[in-house]
Amino acid sequence: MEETVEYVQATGLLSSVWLLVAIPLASAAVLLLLGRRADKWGHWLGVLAVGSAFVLGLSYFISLAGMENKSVELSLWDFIAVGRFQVDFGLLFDPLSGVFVLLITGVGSLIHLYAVGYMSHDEGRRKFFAYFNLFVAAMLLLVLGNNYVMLYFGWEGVGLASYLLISFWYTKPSAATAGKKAFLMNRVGDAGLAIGIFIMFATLGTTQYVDVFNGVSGLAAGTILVLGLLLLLGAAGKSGQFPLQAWLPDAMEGPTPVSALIHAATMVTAGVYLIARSNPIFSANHTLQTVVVSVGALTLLMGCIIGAAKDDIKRVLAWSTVSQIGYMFLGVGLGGAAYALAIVHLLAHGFFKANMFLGAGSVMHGMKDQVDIRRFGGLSKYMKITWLTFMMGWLAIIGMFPFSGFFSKEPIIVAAFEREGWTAWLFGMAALLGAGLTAFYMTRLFILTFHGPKRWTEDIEHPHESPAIMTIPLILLAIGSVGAGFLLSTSVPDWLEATGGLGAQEEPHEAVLSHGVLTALSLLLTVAGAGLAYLLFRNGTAKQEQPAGVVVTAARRNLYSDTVNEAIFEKPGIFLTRALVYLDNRGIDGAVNGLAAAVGGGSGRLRRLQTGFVRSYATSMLTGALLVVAAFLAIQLGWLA
Amino acid sequence: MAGVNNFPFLSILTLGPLVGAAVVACIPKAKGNLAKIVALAVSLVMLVLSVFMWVAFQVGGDAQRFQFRESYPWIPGLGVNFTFAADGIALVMLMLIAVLVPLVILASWHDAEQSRRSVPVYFALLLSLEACMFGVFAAADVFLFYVFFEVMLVPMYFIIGSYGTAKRQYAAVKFFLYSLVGGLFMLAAVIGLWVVGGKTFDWVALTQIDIQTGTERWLFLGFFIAFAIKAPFFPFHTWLPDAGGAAPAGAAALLVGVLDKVGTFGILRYCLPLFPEASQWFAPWAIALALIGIIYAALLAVGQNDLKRLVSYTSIAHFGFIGIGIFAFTTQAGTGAVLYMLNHGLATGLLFLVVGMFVARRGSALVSDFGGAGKLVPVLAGVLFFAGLASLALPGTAPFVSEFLVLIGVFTVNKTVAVIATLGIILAAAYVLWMVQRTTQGTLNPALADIEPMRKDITLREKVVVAPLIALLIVLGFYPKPVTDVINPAVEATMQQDMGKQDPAPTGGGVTEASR
Amino acid sequence: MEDLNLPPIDYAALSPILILFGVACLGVLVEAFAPRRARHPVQLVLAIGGSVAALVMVVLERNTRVVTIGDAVAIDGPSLFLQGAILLLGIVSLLLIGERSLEAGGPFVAQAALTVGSEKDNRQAQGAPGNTEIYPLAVFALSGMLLFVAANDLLTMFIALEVLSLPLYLLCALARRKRLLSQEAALKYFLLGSYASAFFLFGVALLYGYAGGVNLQQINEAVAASQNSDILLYAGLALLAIGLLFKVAAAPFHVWTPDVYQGAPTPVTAFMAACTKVAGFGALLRVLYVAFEGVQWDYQPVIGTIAVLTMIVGSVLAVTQQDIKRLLAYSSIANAGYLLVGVVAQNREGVSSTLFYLVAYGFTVLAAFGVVSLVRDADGEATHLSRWAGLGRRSPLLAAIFTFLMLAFAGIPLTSGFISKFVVFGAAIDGGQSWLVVAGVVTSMIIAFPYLRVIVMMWLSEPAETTPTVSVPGWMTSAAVFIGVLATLALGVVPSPLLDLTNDASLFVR
Amino acid sequence: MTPDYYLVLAAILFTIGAVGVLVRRNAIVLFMCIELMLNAANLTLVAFSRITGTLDGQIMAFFVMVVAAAEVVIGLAIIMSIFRARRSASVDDSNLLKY
Repeated sequence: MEETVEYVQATGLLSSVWLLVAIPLASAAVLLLLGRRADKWGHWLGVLAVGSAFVLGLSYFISLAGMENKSVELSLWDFIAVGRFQVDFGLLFDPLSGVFVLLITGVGSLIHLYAVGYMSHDEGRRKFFAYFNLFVAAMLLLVLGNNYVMLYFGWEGVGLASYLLISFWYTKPSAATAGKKAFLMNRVGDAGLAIGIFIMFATLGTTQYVDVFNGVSGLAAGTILVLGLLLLLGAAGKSGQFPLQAWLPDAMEGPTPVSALIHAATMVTAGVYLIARSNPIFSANHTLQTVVVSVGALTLLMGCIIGAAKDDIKRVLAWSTVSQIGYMFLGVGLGGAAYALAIVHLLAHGFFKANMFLGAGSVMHGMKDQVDIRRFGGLSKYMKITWLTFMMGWLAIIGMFPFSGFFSKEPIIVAAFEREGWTAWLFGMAALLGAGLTAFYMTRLFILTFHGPKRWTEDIEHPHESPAIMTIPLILLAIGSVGAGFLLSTSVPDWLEATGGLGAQEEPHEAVLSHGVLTALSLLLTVAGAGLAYLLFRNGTAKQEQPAGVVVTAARRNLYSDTVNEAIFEKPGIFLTRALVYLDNRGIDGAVNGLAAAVGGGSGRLRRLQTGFVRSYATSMLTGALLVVAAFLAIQLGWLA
Repeated sequence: MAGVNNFPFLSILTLGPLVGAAVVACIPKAKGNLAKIVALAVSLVMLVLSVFMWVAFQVGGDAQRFQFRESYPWIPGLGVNFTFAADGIALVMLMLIAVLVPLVILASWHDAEQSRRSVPVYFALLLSLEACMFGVFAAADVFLFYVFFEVMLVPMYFIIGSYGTAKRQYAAVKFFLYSLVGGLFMLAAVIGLWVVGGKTFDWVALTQIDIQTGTERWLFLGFFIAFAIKAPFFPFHTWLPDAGGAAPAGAAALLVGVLDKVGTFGILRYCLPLFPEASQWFAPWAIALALIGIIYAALLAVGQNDLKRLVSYTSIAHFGFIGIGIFAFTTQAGTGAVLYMLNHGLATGLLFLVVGMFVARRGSALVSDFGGAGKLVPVLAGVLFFAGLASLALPGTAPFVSEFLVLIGVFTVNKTVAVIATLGIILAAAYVLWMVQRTTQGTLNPALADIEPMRKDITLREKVVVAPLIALLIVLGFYPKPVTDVINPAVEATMQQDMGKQDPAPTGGGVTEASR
Repeated sequence: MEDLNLPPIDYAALSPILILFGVACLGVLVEAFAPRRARHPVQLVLAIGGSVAALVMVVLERNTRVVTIGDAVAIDGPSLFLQGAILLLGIVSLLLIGERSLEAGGPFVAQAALTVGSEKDNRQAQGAPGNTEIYPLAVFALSGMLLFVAANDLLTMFIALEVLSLPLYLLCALARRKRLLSQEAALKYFLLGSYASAFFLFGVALLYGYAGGVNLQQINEAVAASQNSDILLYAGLALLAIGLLFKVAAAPFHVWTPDVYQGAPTPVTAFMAACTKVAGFGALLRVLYVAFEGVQWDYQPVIGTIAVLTMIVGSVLAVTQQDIKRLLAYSSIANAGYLLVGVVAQNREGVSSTLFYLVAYGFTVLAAFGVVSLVRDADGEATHLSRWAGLGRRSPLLAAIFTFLMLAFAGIPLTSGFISKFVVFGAAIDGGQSWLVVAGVVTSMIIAFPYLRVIVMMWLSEPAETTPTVSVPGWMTSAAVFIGVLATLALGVVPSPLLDLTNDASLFVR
Repeated sequence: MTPDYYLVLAAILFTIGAVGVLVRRNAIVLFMCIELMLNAANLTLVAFSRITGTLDGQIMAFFVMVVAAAEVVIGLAIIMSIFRARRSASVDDSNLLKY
């Protein structure tokens, strides 16, 4: 960790890197401000904005490839400058942010294109594209910022966009509630991230990446641990990791392209980005890494278990997202070379999960927005392109050779086994088990949707394939699902080496099992899981929810995480709020009013002393006179004063 | 100094609206529209003047702390002068007033008609309120400050009392008495300070004197209680929801946006520099009150069913942030607090105005009377949502910068306080989103659709009202530097010269700017 | 036989007092000889003209600092200032007293001797021109006040006290309407006033025994050097103080105030609230500062306690009052408390601040009672507060004026009430009496509520069907109210001239 | 016989007068009690005058007598008119103004 991180100033083409953020933002602003006037062509502007951002991003990427120092900084203006606290409105284009830019704009463009078709019947399509563009801008700011405040800026920005898009159909109470839930749980994580930034400033006097990373070695171990845990909290909130995972499945209330782009491919991976970006901090503390790995392992298993019990096609995919991001956390938590592996998995996942979500969207499109997989079946005949592309995604996610999941997930499993001592067994076995479970529930999903007997509801007579504008993105993403894995796993780790701080590697421990054995094991488990699912579900399943055992019931209830949240936060919160309202009205306000009433009451009572009888007045005067005389005499005799 | 710097901006700003108020008050009742136009024109002139003043204000190395200083003798026997001067802190607040008042006048265009009272008087009251607000921030003489501080109550009292909603009598009296109680405590302290300080009210002279510790603490308390009631801090806050709930929306925006800032401004301008030792002694208590306010008021805001009361409670929570920012005694927190005062004025002002537009349409401020309103008035709902976002300090809106500065500044000196306060930002999201959901989202309340005005989305006049605020909030959210550059020297002078406090150095001993 | 050495008499310095005495006597003669119809204008012109002449003399003599007619009268800064104040306030009061356009015949009864409720009485209530003896009575009271504040020995002071009190007792009884109330007020005022005078006189006797004389300087010297029992001194001081505290309505000697203020004809109430208060405090200041300076540390706590008690009684009891005149009475009691704070300060600022307060308060209270006299219904003045509901809607100008006056009473800046409180509290802190300021501040908070209640009544309450009409005031009431309001505003905005004046006038001759 | 006895007597008279005001109802009697107090003061003045050997006190007593006479005139006038209206000289009957 002794090498220092250095950034160079952007020159030439790269000095226009701000356009990446500005173009989608401008497009969003135009769409929002013009209102209905832009209804006719607004969606095309949205697609164009993201598409041009992709082209730009690609050219930046290429020009970065030719550079010596691959960390290019561009300071736009002083954002906050107060005393020692100096924050740039600055961008950083380096290999790490580069691949994210490509993912976001690339997959983003395809999903935008898809959405043109998907949202064609929605009267709010223009607004949808405005929010979508806004999201892309915020996400790009998140990955392009050159300091933690910028990151936070984008971080909250994507939270906002996510909220807007989840509750896009805001007249549905469930959508509005889901959006609010997402925002709130994200805010919990955001608060952690914010406090982490405070710690950086309090201890290092800066929030710029370069200074933080170079200064982190000087910090006490305890400080680094706390700092890291707070960043992890932020990451967990955004990425739907334990214990802040509950919002992500609910987020499926939003339109499907949203689920694909935001809640599968990009935003939810921001946590992985944060940890990867902050790896000088995480690498500096071993306990911290163990915590990250634990969170990842726990979440990946949780996601699998719950995913296996769900019957809503989008929820299954959502929990699978939770689970897959668990893998990524596992990867970044392992540190060293596994950082790069996590990023590879992230990119691969971006492709195949977006592919599957869009496929799910296509299915829903043809099935009158039905989402229950118990009421699908036999669709392979009716929507061939969707079926085929979805199959590519399915094979990729379960890690079947030679699909991309195999190349991205298997190395993480291997890396987990490379930890020292018993933790290698613990995390390694968790990762392996996860691979098997993934195969099981994804196969269940695939079979129940596209094969087996038809279990459709009565109103559906002839499901249709989606229009070309939706299938073309599907096909392109499917190609990515097939091919990207191998390409990425060979190129990205080397590419990322150049990222400041990310290249630093510890010597990995010897794996407790040999590489070959592990590969074989994981493939075996995958096949076993898939096979089991095939056996169980090839003949379909019951159309209604059936009574089930403890495990399945728990999984259906999201392992009671919502129940726990409700019991610990929501109910006491509501009670506290009511109690405080009562306290404020009766207690504090009551005290003041009571004081006033006491004065009034005293006044009312004292008034009665003014009896109107002149003799009683004389009495009070004489009494007063006696008291005054007595007081004077007392003073004279030295009793007073 | 340059010629423009001698231009009597501050006295014109104070007198102008007063003259305007007199003129407007003389307009016969029947010619309500003329009154509105004259009032708007006067406030616009003040806005233009303020912009010139902003431009003329010198920033940079050798710029003076107080500029535009004017001084005329008033009551020589008591050592009272009409002394006006503005530092960066005051300048920002003056600018806020100048921006808000025309918008409030425009937003209140039809408010007065509904109350069957005289329309010209309403606008005359608004203008005289503007004059008092300018005066209170421009004063550099303790007596003068006190005079404006108290006189300000009168127009506001009548605005709430005569033009407010159902519980206006109770609210107006409560507002007046609370403020008066605080004012009288302050009066005692002002007199005490005057005697201790050798019969002068000059702010600069008074900062130089040495006061006995015990006396200093009592005097501090006198000032502080007044400001804590005004701001308001927990537990002196209960007047605000009543006043904010009963006042017409425009006036409520001024009340919460500007009037209450006198409290926090007073603490910064008077408590800290005049009683530095006592300020430090009392700081833990003040911070505790502010901190309780952040959490407590946020929770209460969640539990409110009246939109205007809800917004009032959010304000109390925000004042808690300003409070901890001030009493942290660091440059970041202090600058953040002042910036917060500005941003909160813009954001909550906007929120109140938008809520007012909803209330005017629905004829009720109860959250439960709305529901799904976004279907009927999508743009207005969007503006409400934006105002809510600004209120919860989302990055990209101005309050983010100030809240972040406050928290980061507080964190460097007191981690626990900052962490607890950070919980407040989660609660902020809760109350804003809960409000937005219950009013504009979900299924449409059938009763709502039957109300004719609810079907009319934002009008041109309303657009003109909200657009400048939205623009300012966004611009300052991305580029707050012009403002922080103005505030920063004044805050630094307060913290470092007057208080003798230095910002704590980074504890990590790591790399500093040198390596950049 | 020795030559009789007549003491030197500075007639010029005494001229204001003499002029008023003369005018009063002349008034009696006019009453006897002038035709009935001419009496009112003649008396009015005579009274006001005499007061103006006296005022002119005061102004001309402004630099006189002399003790004259055998040490009986001291014409010095405070006495000249107070005389001027009394005359100014007196002139305004006379304007209120002289108003006859509000109801037929004016506010005073035509034949006070007629039995209440008799047939003749009912007939005279319908509009017989009011009696004109009120003018000589008022002028006698005024001249007594002028002497009261200048008296340099206790006997003169006693005489002056009676000269100012006796006409007031009568004036209280002369209301045209609600005569029973008026007479009851007079009876109460008379009995309690005499009672207090007896205390005063006994105190004088004891002090005579202590000092061997009643001259204030003599007492002052005796305090420093006398061999006599201190019991005489303290008991004498106490009894003397009681007499004076009664006049200024300090608790617990305030009991008469609400009843008398309510029952007396409103112009007389105004006269008492403004002028008597000035006179009473003037005498109190002189006695305490000149004669008993040597024992100031002993009486400060006692008077201070009385001040606190007075403020509390006045403010707390004002909270639940339902009658505007009683409310103003309690307000006057509370203000007596604030004035005592200035008195107790026991320094030059104490004197000057008290002087300022007296003038400021006097004008405000005159204007306030002037307004009260305008709000009427068929039965005369409508003083019950509930009748004032919605007044702001019916007659906004009047309500605005009264609101302004209430704010002045509450001590809101830019009114004289604020500056008064400010200087008085400042003097007290300067004199080391911060506890009084704390009490003053707390009671100010309490008493703000009743003032505010009046404002709420006028502006924020809906007018009832029976809301009284507001009479169109004649020029005299208008002038009085206008002068009062103008002074209240002017002294709040540009108090400097008066502050300088009080400052210059704040030294007693010894 | 020392003049002190006169002082004591005066004090007793004053006390009787002061208490009398409280316990009697008839306005005239009440008023006479007040006169008694004034006369107690006169007695004190005269006594002190004798003790100190100056004439001031005695002269003062004359002044007081005159004042007392004037007071009687005023007082009786007021009491008379009230008596006419109410047919009662009891001060407790004049009780309209209160609270």
